[in-house]
Amino acid sequence: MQPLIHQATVLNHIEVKKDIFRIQLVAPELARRSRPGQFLQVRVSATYDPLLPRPISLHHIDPHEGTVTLLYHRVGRGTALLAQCKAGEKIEIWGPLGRGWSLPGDKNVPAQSVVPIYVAGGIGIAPLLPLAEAWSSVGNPGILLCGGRCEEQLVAVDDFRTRGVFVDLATEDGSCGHYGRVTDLFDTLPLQGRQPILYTCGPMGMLKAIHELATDKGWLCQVSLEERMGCGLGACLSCVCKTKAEQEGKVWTHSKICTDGPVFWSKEVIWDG
Amino acid sequence: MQPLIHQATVLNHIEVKKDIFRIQLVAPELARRSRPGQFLQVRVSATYDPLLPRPISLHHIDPHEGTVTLLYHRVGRGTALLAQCKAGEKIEIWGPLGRGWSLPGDKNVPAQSVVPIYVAGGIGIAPLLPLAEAWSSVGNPGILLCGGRCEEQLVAVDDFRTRGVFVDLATEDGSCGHYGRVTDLFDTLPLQGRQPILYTCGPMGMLKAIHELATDKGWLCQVSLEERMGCGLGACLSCVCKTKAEQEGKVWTHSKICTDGPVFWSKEVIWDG
Amino acid sequence: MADLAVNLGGLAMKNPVTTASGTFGFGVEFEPFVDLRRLGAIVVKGTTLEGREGNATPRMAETAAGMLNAIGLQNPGIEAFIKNHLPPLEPLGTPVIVNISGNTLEEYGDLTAIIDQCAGIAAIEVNISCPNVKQGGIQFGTSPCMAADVTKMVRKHTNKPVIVKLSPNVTDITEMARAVEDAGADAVALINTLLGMAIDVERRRPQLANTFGGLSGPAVKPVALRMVYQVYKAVSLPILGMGGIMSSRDALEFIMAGATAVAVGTANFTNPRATMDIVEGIESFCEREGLSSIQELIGAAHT
Amino acid sequence: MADLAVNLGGLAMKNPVTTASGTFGFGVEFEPFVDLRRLGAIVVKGTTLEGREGNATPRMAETAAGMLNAIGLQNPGIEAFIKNHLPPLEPLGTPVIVNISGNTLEEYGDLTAIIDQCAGIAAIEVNISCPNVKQGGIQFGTSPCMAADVTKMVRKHTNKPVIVKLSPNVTDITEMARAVEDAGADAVALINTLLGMAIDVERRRPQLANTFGGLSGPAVKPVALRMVYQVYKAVSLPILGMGGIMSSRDALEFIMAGATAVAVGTANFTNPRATMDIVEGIESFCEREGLSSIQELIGAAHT
Ligand SMILES: Cc1cc2nc3c(=O)[nH]c(=O)nc-3n(C[C@H](O)[C@H](O)[C@H](O)COP(=O)(O)OP(=O)(O)OC[C@H]3O[C@@H](n4cnc5c(N)ncnc54)[C@H](O)[C@@H]3O)c2cc1C
Ligand SMILES: Cc1cc2nc3c(=O)[nH]c(=O)nc-3n(C[C@H](O)[C@H](O)[C@H](O)COP(=O)(O)OP(=O)(O)OC[C@H]3O[C@@H](n4cnc5c(N)ncnc54)[C@H](O)[C@@H]3O)c2cc1C
Ligand SMILES: Cc1cc2nc3c(=O)[nH]c(=O)nc-3n(C[C@H](O)[C@H](O)[C@H](O)COP(=O)(O)O)c2cc1C
Ligand SMILES: Cc1cc2nc3c(=O)[nH]c(=O)nc-3n(C[C@H](O)[C@H](O)[C@H](O)COP(=O)(O)O)c2cc1C
Ligand code: FES
Ligand code: FES
Repeated sequence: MQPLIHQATVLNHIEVKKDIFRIQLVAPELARRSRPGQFLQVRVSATYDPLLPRPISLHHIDPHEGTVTLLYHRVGRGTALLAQCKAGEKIEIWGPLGRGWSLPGDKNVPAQSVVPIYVAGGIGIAPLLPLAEAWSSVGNPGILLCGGRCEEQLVAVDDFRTRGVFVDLATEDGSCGHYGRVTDLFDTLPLQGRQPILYTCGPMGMLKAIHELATDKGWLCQVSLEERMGCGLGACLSCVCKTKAEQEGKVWTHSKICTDGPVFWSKEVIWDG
Repeated sequence: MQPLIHQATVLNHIEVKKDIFRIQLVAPELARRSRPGQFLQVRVSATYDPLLPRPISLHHIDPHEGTVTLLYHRVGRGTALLAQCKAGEKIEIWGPLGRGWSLPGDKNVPAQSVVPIYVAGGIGIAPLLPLAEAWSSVGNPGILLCGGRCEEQLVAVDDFRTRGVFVDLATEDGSCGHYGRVTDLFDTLPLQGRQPILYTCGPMGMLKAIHELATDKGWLCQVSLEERMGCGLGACLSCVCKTKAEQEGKVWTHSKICTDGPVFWSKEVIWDG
Repeated sequence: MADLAVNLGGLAMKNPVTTASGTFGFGVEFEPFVDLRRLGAIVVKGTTLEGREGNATPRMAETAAGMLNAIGLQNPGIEAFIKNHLPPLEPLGTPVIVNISGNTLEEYGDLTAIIDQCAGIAAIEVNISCPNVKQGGIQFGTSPCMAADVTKMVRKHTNKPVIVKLSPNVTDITEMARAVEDAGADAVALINTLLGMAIDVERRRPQLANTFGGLSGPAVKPVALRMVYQVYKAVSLPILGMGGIMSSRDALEFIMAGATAVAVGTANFTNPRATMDIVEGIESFCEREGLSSIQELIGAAHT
Repeated sequence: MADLAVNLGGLAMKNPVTTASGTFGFGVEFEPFVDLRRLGAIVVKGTTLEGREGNATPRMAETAAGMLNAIGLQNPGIEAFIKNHLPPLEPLGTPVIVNISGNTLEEYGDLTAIIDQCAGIAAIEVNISCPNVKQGGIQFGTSPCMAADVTKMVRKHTNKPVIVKLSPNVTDITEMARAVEDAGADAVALINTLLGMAIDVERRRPQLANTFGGLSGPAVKPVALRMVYQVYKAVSLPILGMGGIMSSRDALEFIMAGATAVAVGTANFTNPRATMDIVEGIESFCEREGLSSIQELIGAAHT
């Protein structure tokens, strides 16, 4: 559905772990229009510095309550300003933007005969929660494989558990779950004979590893990509990634992450270059 | 005394009249160092837009409590941002800056045989209050002549009254006090035979009129001038005004309002040029 | 209500507000936010003879009150533009201005010849100032002779209004404006982006894959405004002013400096409704000031 | 601790941080906030042969992340500077760099001759780029020939380090840098301000009495950094980089782009302690990165 500009009221805003914030916004029209995997542009400043909005994924969409929730990592100036917003204040956002995940029942995605596996790296878990909610609502909650540098980086995991998702964790320092990388967790997957469909969001290196694993095994795999964005609307061409060209005589083309993505089938993406 | 950078805590901050705010800041070292007629540079933004600090006069100085108070008019972006500061927050200020008013007992200013007359135009009243407090403390509270476009522009008048100052008002629309200009009020001054000393702050046109009146009558007169400021420290030369040159062979020179002023003897200033 | 109509070198615009090339896609991207019918004109993304994929990423970096871009003229090529992107704009009735770039003089000529045949295109904006491509682009924009040659080449192939877009990365913008005026341009557009860069201190590398990029946004407004003011004094061509216009007040500053029309660029990213807000703001300013026509404001800041 | 000492064309500095001319007065203005001994050098307000009163007010206007100034070289003249303003600086041991401007080639020569005799002045920064004066100033800074002539004239009159300060208002900054290198400069300083303007929409008049002014502050940093990067590639002279340096990270960007030393300008107005914060920030960056000397960072962003 078409994006709109919303003046959203902050309902609550908490630091769930060090530098990781969850903000819930009242934005009924937005909540009605959004689907898992889409994102917003968030204005973090009323002045010209910082200038540009920040793209943040939808982490929870509640059309009945008329709210949406974001989960974000405070990494720089923009997110630091956002973190100062208090309940009751208004912030300007526009969305929903981009194309979301393929949901149960969508083309190529049978609701029951597959097992959805969400693979999250760090804050990449944010857009995976509404996806898990969609699968959970068709009685097939799936599996979350979640990795991070340390325990401090693992967030929102319980929100998956309460939706019936089977959760397996890995940390690079062993402070929580498996001592190692999230990719290691595939060795012990409780697949019960069903075909997995992978959904992944996180650092580029991880996405590539998951894509290669999926290719090896012949599994479907969707990735949510990130790139610096000017507009979020497909107009400025800041945010491209290389994808396989459909046009004859062309090997690759630049797709816009903001409107052609952020979710792509991993096999559409050109990973080395 | 030398200026310092202070991280001041906002003690309270209220809109006393439409678009006019009074902010009290905890800044003990500043309160100890400041004198009437000096000003501060106030950082109104933590980002680069707006970039520059805003010069604001000291409106009340309380060395015992360790606070200073400012009175300001919300006129543009900087003062609008300042107006959003809440009690408990910190703001960065530096000062005290500039040379203040000549106080009772200073050179050429006998404490008793003169009558201090404060002439305020609009928000120009701000730096006059601490001056009136100084005169009041030597038992010679003096007279306030206060003018504005309308009643809404007259503020802080009661603070003068409680210090024993005789107050006379004028508004251009007649909504309060004399119907006309502040200069008209001189016709009915209760001088009781003493020599007036004029202190004035407000729009340029008013300052000039007061200066001419003082020259006519042979009264001493100090004016507090304004100009756009870069540094407030005498370094950038943004803030000059034309004054009579002391150097031989020169008619005028550019003085720095921030460090040579903001207070000048009106006869030092070149008013037409 | 004041009459906002202006004429930009033969192009009639119902109001002075258009979009800066490369910041408004092909127009439809902004349809959710903007009534495209209310724009004075739409300037679309820079097109070239053949389609291009542009530069590698990162292509964008934020700076203080500005942004750097190094898109590198990614576009589907003029034929694909006319076939796929122009048709949705035609029913609107808003004039479409196509921004063109070539690697060679001949390419400018060929592009113009194609556009000249296309009734749906109202005017041509000739980009001789793109800082982000290896060939052509900026060289044409920093030499008065080459700028004149490009202008003549385009002029030769069309009677549609020709707006030549100047680069600010020059010692004397008036010299460039004079050169293209003499060469037959109908209007000048300025400014394109200022060449800039940013460095990632942690990686000790330029932030953009392309090293340099074009600076736009409020940061450049004082430079853009100065150039519009200078060019207004120097030539009699109408000016399409741009560079950091974020609000109607900014737009009015450009008009008072001498711009007949203004283009809104980076502002579209910080407020997708920016163009509409600016049209409305200009309307209410004219009303408040009791103007009968926006013409009274063009160049008003000159003594 | 890493060694922060640098040599700027013969001028030994204990660290790379100095002040931008015109933003730090004569140094003492900042004594309440800054330990002047900890600066790599102090560059004072631009001086001329005779004292000047500068332009009319308003001389300053704030812009997005920047400011315009049109001071017009108000200063007491070189003799008064040496007599009244230099003595307080001498006991500090921090090298003093005097920034000079002339209306004519001869004035540059005369100024240099006076300074050459003055032991308390460590180096000369030659301003050929002031946008705010009617005569001289910017003309010298936009023609490679004239820039070379000024440089030769100054060189002829002194053996002190000669730093030539370039204007960014040119098509090709490397051409200017090469010209002054060939003419005998020991270092180049860049950038001076970008020529800009602002308009007061209510009054429909330029904001500055002088119409145009020089843009400085964070807004110009991307342009300044790009020019430093280009000049580093083009000449072998050491570079004094400046333009929008507000923090130690900004300073490090300039050093990585190729600056041997950096000057802090507008930042002094937004934070009177800026120079100290920047010295400390560079120190801790070097420590964190385990560098033995700041030299390792100069030009590090070049491949
Ligand atoms: C489609 C999409 C969805 C996203 N969803 C989330 C989310 O749900 N939660 C979350 O924490 N983060 C998310 N991100 C990343 C988030 O946009 C960046 O962390 C944020 O922009 C950083 O801004 P900053 O000012 O704090 O950092 P700075 O480093 O100061 O930003 C400087 C500039 O770089 C850009 N930038 C920096 N990091 C990134 C990045 N990783 N991706 C894109 N641009 C970047 C900024 O937008 C800005 O223009 C998402 C990014 C994209 C593209
Ligand atoms: C020594 C001194 C003392 C002052 N004391 C007070 C006071 O006690 N209370 C009060 O309300 N105001 C005072 N002012 C005026 C106050 O500084 C301006 O109203 C304020 O800077 C406006 O900022 P703005 O961003 O809201 O307005 P904008 O118009 O958005 O400001 C734009 C720019 O113009 C400058 N500017 C605008 N108006 C003035 C002005 N009148 N004088 C100097 N610079 C200006 C700003 O500093 C800024 O750089 C004082 C000014 C000076 C020079
Ligand atoms: C992302 C981006 C892409 C641009 N692409 C083009 C282009 O294709 N052709 C062109 O002439 N100018 C292009 N420009 C320059 C703008 O049209 C405009 O001249 C410049 O951005 C200044 O205006 P602004 O500050 O309002 O953005 C581009 C600018 C941006 C920010
Ligand atoms: C108020 C002011 C006065 C200046 N005066 C001079 C001067 O006298 N001589 C000179 O060479 N540069 C002068 N400059 C330019 C600065 O030295 C510096 O080159 C420029 O401001 C860019 O640096 P910044 O962005 O850090 O301020 C002045 C700049 C400002 C803001
Ligand atoms: S962010 Fe502008 S096209 Fe994607
Ligand atoms: S404000 Fe800088 S000298 Fe007065």
